[in-house]
Amino acid sequence: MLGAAGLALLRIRNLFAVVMLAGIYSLLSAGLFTVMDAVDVAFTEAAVGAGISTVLFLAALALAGHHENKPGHTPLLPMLVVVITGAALVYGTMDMPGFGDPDNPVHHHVADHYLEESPHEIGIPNVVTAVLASYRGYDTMGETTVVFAAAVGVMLLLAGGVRSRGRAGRQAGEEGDG
Amino acid sequence: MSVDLFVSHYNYWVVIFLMMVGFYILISRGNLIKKIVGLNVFQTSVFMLYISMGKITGGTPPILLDDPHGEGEAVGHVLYSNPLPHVLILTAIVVGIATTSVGLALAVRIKEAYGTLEEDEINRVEAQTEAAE
Amino acid sequence: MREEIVVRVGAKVLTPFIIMFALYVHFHGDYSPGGGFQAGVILAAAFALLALVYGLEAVQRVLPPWFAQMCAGLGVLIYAGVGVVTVLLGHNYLGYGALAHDPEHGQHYGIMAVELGVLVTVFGVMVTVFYLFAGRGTMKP
Amino acid sequence: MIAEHLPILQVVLPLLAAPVCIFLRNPRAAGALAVLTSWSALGIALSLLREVMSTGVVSYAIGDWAPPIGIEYRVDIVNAWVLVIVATIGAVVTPYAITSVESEVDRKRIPLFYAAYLLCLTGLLGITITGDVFNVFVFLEISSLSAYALIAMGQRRRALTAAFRYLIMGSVGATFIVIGIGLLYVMTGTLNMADLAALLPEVWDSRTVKVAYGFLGVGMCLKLALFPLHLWLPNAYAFAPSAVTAFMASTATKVAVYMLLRLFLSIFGRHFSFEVMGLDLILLPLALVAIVSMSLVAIFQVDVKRLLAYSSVAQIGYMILGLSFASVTGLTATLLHLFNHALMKGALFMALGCVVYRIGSVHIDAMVGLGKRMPYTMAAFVVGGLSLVGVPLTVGFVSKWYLILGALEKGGLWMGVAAIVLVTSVMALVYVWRVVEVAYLRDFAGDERVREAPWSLLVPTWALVLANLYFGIDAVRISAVARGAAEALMIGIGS
Amino acid sequence: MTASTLLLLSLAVPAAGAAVILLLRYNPNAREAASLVTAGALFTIVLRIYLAVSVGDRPALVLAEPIPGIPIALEAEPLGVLFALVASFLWIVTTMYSIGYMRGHPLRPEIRDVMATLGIDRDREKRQARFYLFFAFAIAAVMGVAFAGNLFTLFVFYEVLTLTTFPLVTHSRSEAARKAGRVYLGVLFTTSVVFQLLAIVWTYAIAGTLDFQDGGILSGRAAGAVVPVLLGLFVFGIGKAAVMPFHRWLPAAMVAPTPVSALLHAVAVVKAGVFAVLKVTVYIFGIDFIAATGASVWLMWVAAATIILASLVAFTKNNLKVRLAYSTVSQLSYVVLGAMLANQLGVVGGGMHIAMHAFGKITLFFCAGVIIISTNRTEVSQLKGLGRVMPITFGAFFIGALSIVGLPPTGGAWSKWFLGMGSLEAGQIGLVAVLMLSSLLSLVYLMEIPLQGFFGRPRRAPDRDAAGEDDHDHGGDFHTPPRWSMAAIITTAVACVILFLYPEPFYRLMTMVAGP
Repeated sequence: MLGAAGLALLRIRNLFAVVMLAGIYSLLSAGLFTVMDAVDVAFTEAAVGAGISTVLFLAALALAGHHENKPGHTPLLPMLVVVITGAALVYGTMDMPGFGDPDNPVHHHVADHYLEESPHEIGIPNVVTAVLASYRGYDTMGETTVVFAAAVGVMLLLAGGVRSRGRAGRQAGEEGDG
Repeated sequence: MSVDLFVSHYNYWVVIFLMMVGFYILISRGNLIKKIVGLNVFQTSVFMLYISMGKITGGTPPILLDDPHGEGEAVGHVLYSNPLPHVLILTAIVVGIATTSVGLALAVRIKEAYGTLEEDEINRVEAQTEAAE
Repeated sequence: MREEIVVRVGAKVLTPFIIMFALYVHFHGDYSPGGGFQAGVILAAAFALLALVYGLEAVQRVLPPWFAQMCAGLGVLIYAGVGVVTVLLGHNYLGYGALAHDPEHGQHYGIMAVELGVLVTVFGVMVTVFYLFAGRGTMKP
Repeated sequence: MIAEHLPILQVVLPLLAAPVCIFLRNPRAAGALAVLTSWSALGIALSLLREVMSTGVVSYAIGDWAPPIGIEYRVDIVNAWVLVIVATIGAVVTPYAITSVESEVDRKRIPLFYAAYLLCLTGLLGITITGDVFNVFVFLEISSLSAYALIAMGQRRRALTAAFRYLIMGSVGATFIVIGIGLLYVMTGTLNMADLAALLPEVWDSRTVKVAYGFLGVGMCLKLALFPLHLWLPNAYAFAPSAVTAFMASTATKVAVYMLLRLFLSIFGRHFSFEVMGLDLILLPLALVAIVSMSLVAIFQVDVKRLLAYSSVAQIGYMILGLSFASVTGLTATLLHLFNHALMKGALFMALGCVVYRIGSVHIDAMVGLGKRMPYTMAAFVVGGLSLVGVPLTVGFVSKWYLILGALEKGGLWMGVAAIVLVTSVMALVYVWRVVEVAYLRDFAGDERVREAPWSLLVPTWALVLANLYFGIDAVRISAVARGAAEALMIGIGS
Repeated sequence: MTASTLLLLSLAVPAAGAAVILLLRYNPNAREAASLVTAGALFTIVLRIYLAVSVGDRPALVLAEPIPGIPIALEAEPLGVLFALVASFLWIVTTMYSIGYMRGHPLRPEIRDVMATLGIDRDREKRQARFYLFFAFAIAAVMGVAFAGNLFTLFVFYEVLTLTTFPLVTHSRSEAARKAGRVYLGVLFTTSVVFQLLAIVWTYAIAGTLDFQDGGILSGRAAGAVVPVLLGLFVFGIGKAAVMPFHRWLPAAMVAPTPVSALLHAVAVVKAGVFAVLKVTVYIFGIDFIAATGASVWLMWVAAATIILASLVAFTKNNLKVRLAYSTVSQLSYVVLGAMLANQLGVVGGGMHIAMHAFGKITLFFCAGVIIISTNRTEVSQLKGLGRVMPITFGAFFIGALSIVGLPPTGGAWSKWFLGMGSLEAGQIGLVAVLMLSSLLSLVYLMEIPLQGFFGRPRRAPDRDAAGEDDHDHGGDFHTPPRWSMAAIITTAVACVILFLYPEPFYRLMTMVAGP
C-alpha cells in the first residue's frame, strides 16, 4: 500500500492530490511504526507528517499554485542514479542481520544498557523518553535548535513584505560612513 | 539467494524500494514543491529503515511494564524493542519537518520572484537575465 | 469571517480539549508515548484550528506573533540553560543529577525541564511558521 | 572549573546567543553580541588547542553519561585545529558583517540574520567537536538550515534558487549520511566514534559496512562540494550576501572535509580506507578532474564572486588530493590547506564584499580601474589572490609545497600529479590576474563618488590578509600542528 | 657592525628607501634625492660585505622559517657578492640616469607624447613616485636573490622580483603594456612554478635539504636519468635566464621605460636568472658531479642554440631596444653555457660575464634611451648620421658594443676568453665555433649602429646648429640630452674600459667560487 501511494505520488501532477497522498503516506508509515513497536515515533510521524507538514504544504500551495508541468526532459539520469543507489543499498542489506532477530548486535551493547539500567539511573518507564531527554539529551537539544533554526530561516524568508531590491538606498546612505 | 535471506530481509527491501521512489521524485521532478514531497517520502522511508533495525520479533514497545522502582527482574523476561533507533528517528523527523518548512518558505519566495515553480522555467528566466547583463 | 456557526462553536469547544490533550501528552510522556515535541505540535495545532475558523487576525490578538517568536527562542534558552545550571552546580553539561540530592530525582526534574523547553520552542516555532505562511497570503493577495 | 567545561562552552555559547539576538531586536546590539560571542568562541578554541597539544585528547561526557552510553565531546589535535579555523573565520567575519550586512539586508531582518549566523557557527563547531556520529547529523542540519536561509538573503532573486538547490542537494547529502550512520549502527550497535572505531574491524568484511562507507562518503562529498557533486556551490557563493559568502566559503566546506577525514581515517581507519576500499584510487581522479576543470571554468567567469566560487571547488580538489596520497605529508597538506584556504578565500571574499558595498556589483567590467579608487581593498584582493595562486611568502605556498612534496615522495607517475598541481596554480594566476589587470591597468570610468570602503570593512579584511602573509612567512607552528594532526589521523582514533 | 647585520641592511635599506619615496611622493626633488642616497648607501653596504667575503668570511643570517627545516636564510658567498656589487653599483648610475630621463628634459608637447608612449606621464607625479618605489623594491629583491642562503630563499626572492617588476613593465598602462605584462608574468611565472618549483621540491625530496653547499648537495644522492632531467628543469625553470624557448618575455618587457629596461631587463632581472643557474650548478649539483654524470651536455647545446638563434633574430629587428633585448637573450646563454660546461674555467667565465655584460649592456640601453628622448627615434634605420650630432652618446655606444662583442680594450674580452677556454677544456670544439660565430654576428648587428651613426648619411639632416651644449630652446626634432643621463653613460662606458685593465676583484671572487 505504501508502495502504491509512493508510485501514485510520482504520477499525479495535481499538487493538492500529491500533498494529500503524502499525508496518507505518512499516516500509513505511522501505522507501520506502531507495528514495529515504535509508538513514540508513530505518534510523532502522525502529528508531523500527516498533520503539520500537510498544513504547511497546503499553505504553500495556496501561495504558490498547485499544478505541476509535465516533466520535460527524459528522466534517464535520475533513473540511473536511483537504480544504482537502490542496488547499493540492497547489496548492503545482504550482510545485514535478519529483520527482528534479537541477537543482532544492534540490540546489545548500548541498547542493553538503556533497557536494563534506566529504571535505576533515571526511573521512568518510557525508555524512549529516558534516552531522548537524558542519555542522548544533547541530541534533543540539537533537535530543538534545528527547529528554532527553521523558524529563524522561515522568518528571514517570509517576514515582512517584498524586500526592496537594488542599491538605491545605499548611495544615499553613503555620506554617513567611511 | 536463499529463502531464508529473503524472509529475513524482505522488509528492508520494501523499505529500500520506497526510499528510491522518494529519491526518484526528488531528483527527477522539476516542480519545486514536488521535489520537497519527494524529499519527505525519501526521509520517511529512511526512518522506516531505522525502525526496522530496532524491531525485535515478539518484542514490545520499550515502555517498561514493571514498577520502575521494583526489582526490575522482569526486564529479562519481557523482550523490548530497541529504543535507540526510535530516539534517533524522533530527532530525524523533527529535522525533516524543519527542512521542509524552510524549503517551502523558499519555494514561496521563488514563486513570488519568478512567477513559477518549475525548474525549467526558472532556468530559462535566469538564462535570459544573464544574457541581458 | 466564516458564517458556519457549527464550525465556530465546534472549534471553541474543541480547543480546550486539544490543549488538555497536549498537556496530557506532555506530562505523561514519562509513562506513555509522547513528550514535549508532540505536545508542542498539538498545542500549535489548536491555534491553527482557531485561526482557520476565526481568521488569523483574531488569533493573533490572543497570541501575538512576537510572543510566538519569543517562545521559539525561549525554549532553546530553557533547554540550554538547564545545561548551564548543571555546569554551575558542578556537574557536566546536562548532568541532571546535579538538580537534586538524589540523582534519580535530579533526572526527573531535568527531563521535565528540558521537555518544557522542547514544548515551548516547538509550540512557538510551529505557530510562527504557520502565521508566516498564512499571513503571507493575506498581505499579498 | 571553567577550564574543564571548555568543550561544551565552545558550542553552547553561540547557541545561547542566537535566541538572545532575536530578543534584542536592535541590529547594532545583535551585531555586538555576535561579535562578542564569536570572539569568545575563538578564545575557547585556542585554549582547547593549547590544552590538547599539551595533554592529549580531551573527552567531555555530556549529561554525566560515560560514552558510549551518552554523547561524548572528544577533542583531539585534529578537531581542535578545525575548531580554531572555524572560530578564527567567525571572529573575523562577524565584525565585518556589521557594516556589510547593513547595506545588503533589510534592517528589520538583521537581528534574525545574526541569529541564523550564530546558529550556523554553532552547527559547524558542533559538527567538529563531537565524538558521536548521530550528533554530527543533528548539528549538520543546524548549520545547513541556517545556511540556506542566510544564502537566500542575497540581494538578487537568484539567491533564492541557489539556496533552494543547496537545500535539495544538502538534504540529499544529509539523508545519505543518515543512511550510512544507520547501517553502521546496525552492524555495531553503537554511535560513538571511538567505540565504532574499536568495533568495526570485526565486521569489516560485511557488505553492509562497505555500503555504509559509500553512503557516508557520497553524503560528505555532497556537503564538501567535491566535483561532480559541487553543483550547488557556485551560485550559492555567488549570490549570498558578502559576509555570508566569506563565512561559508572559509568554513562550511572545511568542516565537511574534516568530517570526511574523521569518518574515513579515524573511524574506519587507514587500513580499511586505503587497502580495502581503495579510497585513494577513487579520490585521486576526482580530485584531479575537479582541480583542472574547475580552474578552467573559473577562468571564463565574468562575475568575480562566481569566479572565486569555482576556484573554491578547485581548491577543495587540492584538499582531497592530499588525502588521496594516503601519506602523512599528503594529509599535512590537506590540513594545512584547510586553514590556508580559509584565510585566503576569506580575505578575497571580504575584499569583494567591500567592492559590493561601494559599487553594488562584482562583475568584472564594474571593477575597471578600482585599483586607484579603492586602493586598500584591491591591494587586499591582490595579496589574497597571490596567496590563492601559491606565491611564496603567502600561506598558499606552504600548502602547495606540502602537496607537491607529498606527490614527489611517492615517486613514479605521481610526478604527473605534482605537475598538474603546478600547472593549475598557473591557471589560478590567470583568473586572479584577469581581475588585477582590469583593476589596475585600466582607467576608472564609473561613478565619481565611489571611494575606499569604510574602515569597519577594511580592518577585518586586512586582518585576514596580514594573516595570509604572516603564516606564509612563519608557518613553523601551523605546520607542526597540521603534521601532528595528520599523524593522529593516520594512527587512528585510539591514540 | 657585524657582517650579518650588513646582510640584513642590504635588504632593509632599499626597502626603507622605498618607504621614504612613498612618503615623499609629492616632492620630486626630495624623492629623487632619497633614491640616490639609498642607492649610495646600498653600494657602501655591499662593498663592506665584499671586503668581508674577500678575506674568506661567510656572513649568514636566518630571517624566518616558513616551512620547518627550510628557512629564509641569507648568506654572502663570492658569486652572490659579485652579483650584488654589480647590481648595487649600477643602481646608483641608473638612478642618476633616471633623474635625467624622467624629468630633466624641457617639457614640450611632442616630447610629452613620446614620453607618454614610453610610459612616462609627466603630468602625474604619483606615477613617477610609483616608478621609483617599485624600482627600490625590485632592488631589494635583487639583493635577496644575490645573498640567498638556500634554494628556497632564492626562489622566494626570484618570485618577489617578478612581481615587483610587473608594475614597472606595465608602467604606461597602454594596451601594449598590458599585453607585454601578460607575456612577462605568464612566461616568468609559469616557468618558475611549473619547472623550477617542481625541481626545488624534487631536490628537497632527494636531498632533504636545500642549502647551498660547496660541492653541491645532490652528489651521491641522485643518479641516472634524474640528474639531467632535474638540471633541465632548473635551467628552463629559471625563466629569467631566457633560454629559448622561454625568452619571449624579455623583448616584451621592452615597453617599460628605458631605465627599467636598462637596469632590470639588461642587468638585474636577467642576471638574477643566470646567476641562479650558476648558483644551482655550483652549489646544488656541484660542477664535479655534473661533469662526472655528463648531465649538462644536452643543455650546453640548448644554450648554444639560443646564442646563435637570438643573434640571428637580433639581426632582423629594426627597433633599437628590441634588438638590444635579443642581444641580451643571446648573451645570457653565454653564462648558462659557462655553467653547463661545469669546469673551473667555464664557471669563472660565466660569472665574469655577468659583470662584464652588465656594464656593456647598460651602456647600450642608456644610449638608446638618450637617443629616444633626444630625437624621438626608436628604429635603427633612423639613426644614420646621428653620431655626428651626439658624439658622446654614440662613442659610448661603441665602447659598450665592443664589450658585448668581447673585444679589447673592454671587460667583455675577459669573460669571452674564459668561456672559450672552458669550452676547449670540456672538449667541445663545436662550442668554440659557436662562440666565435656569435661574436661575429654580434659585431655586425651592434656595430652597425655606431658606424651608421658616424658615417651614415642622414635621410633628413637634424639641425646641427641647434645642438649646442647649453641651448635650451631650439627647433627641429633634436633636444639636448639631460646632463644627469650623460654622466651616467660616461660612467658606465669608462667602467667597461676599466674592467679590461682591472678585472681583478671579479676574477678573484670567481676563483673563490670555482677553485683556482
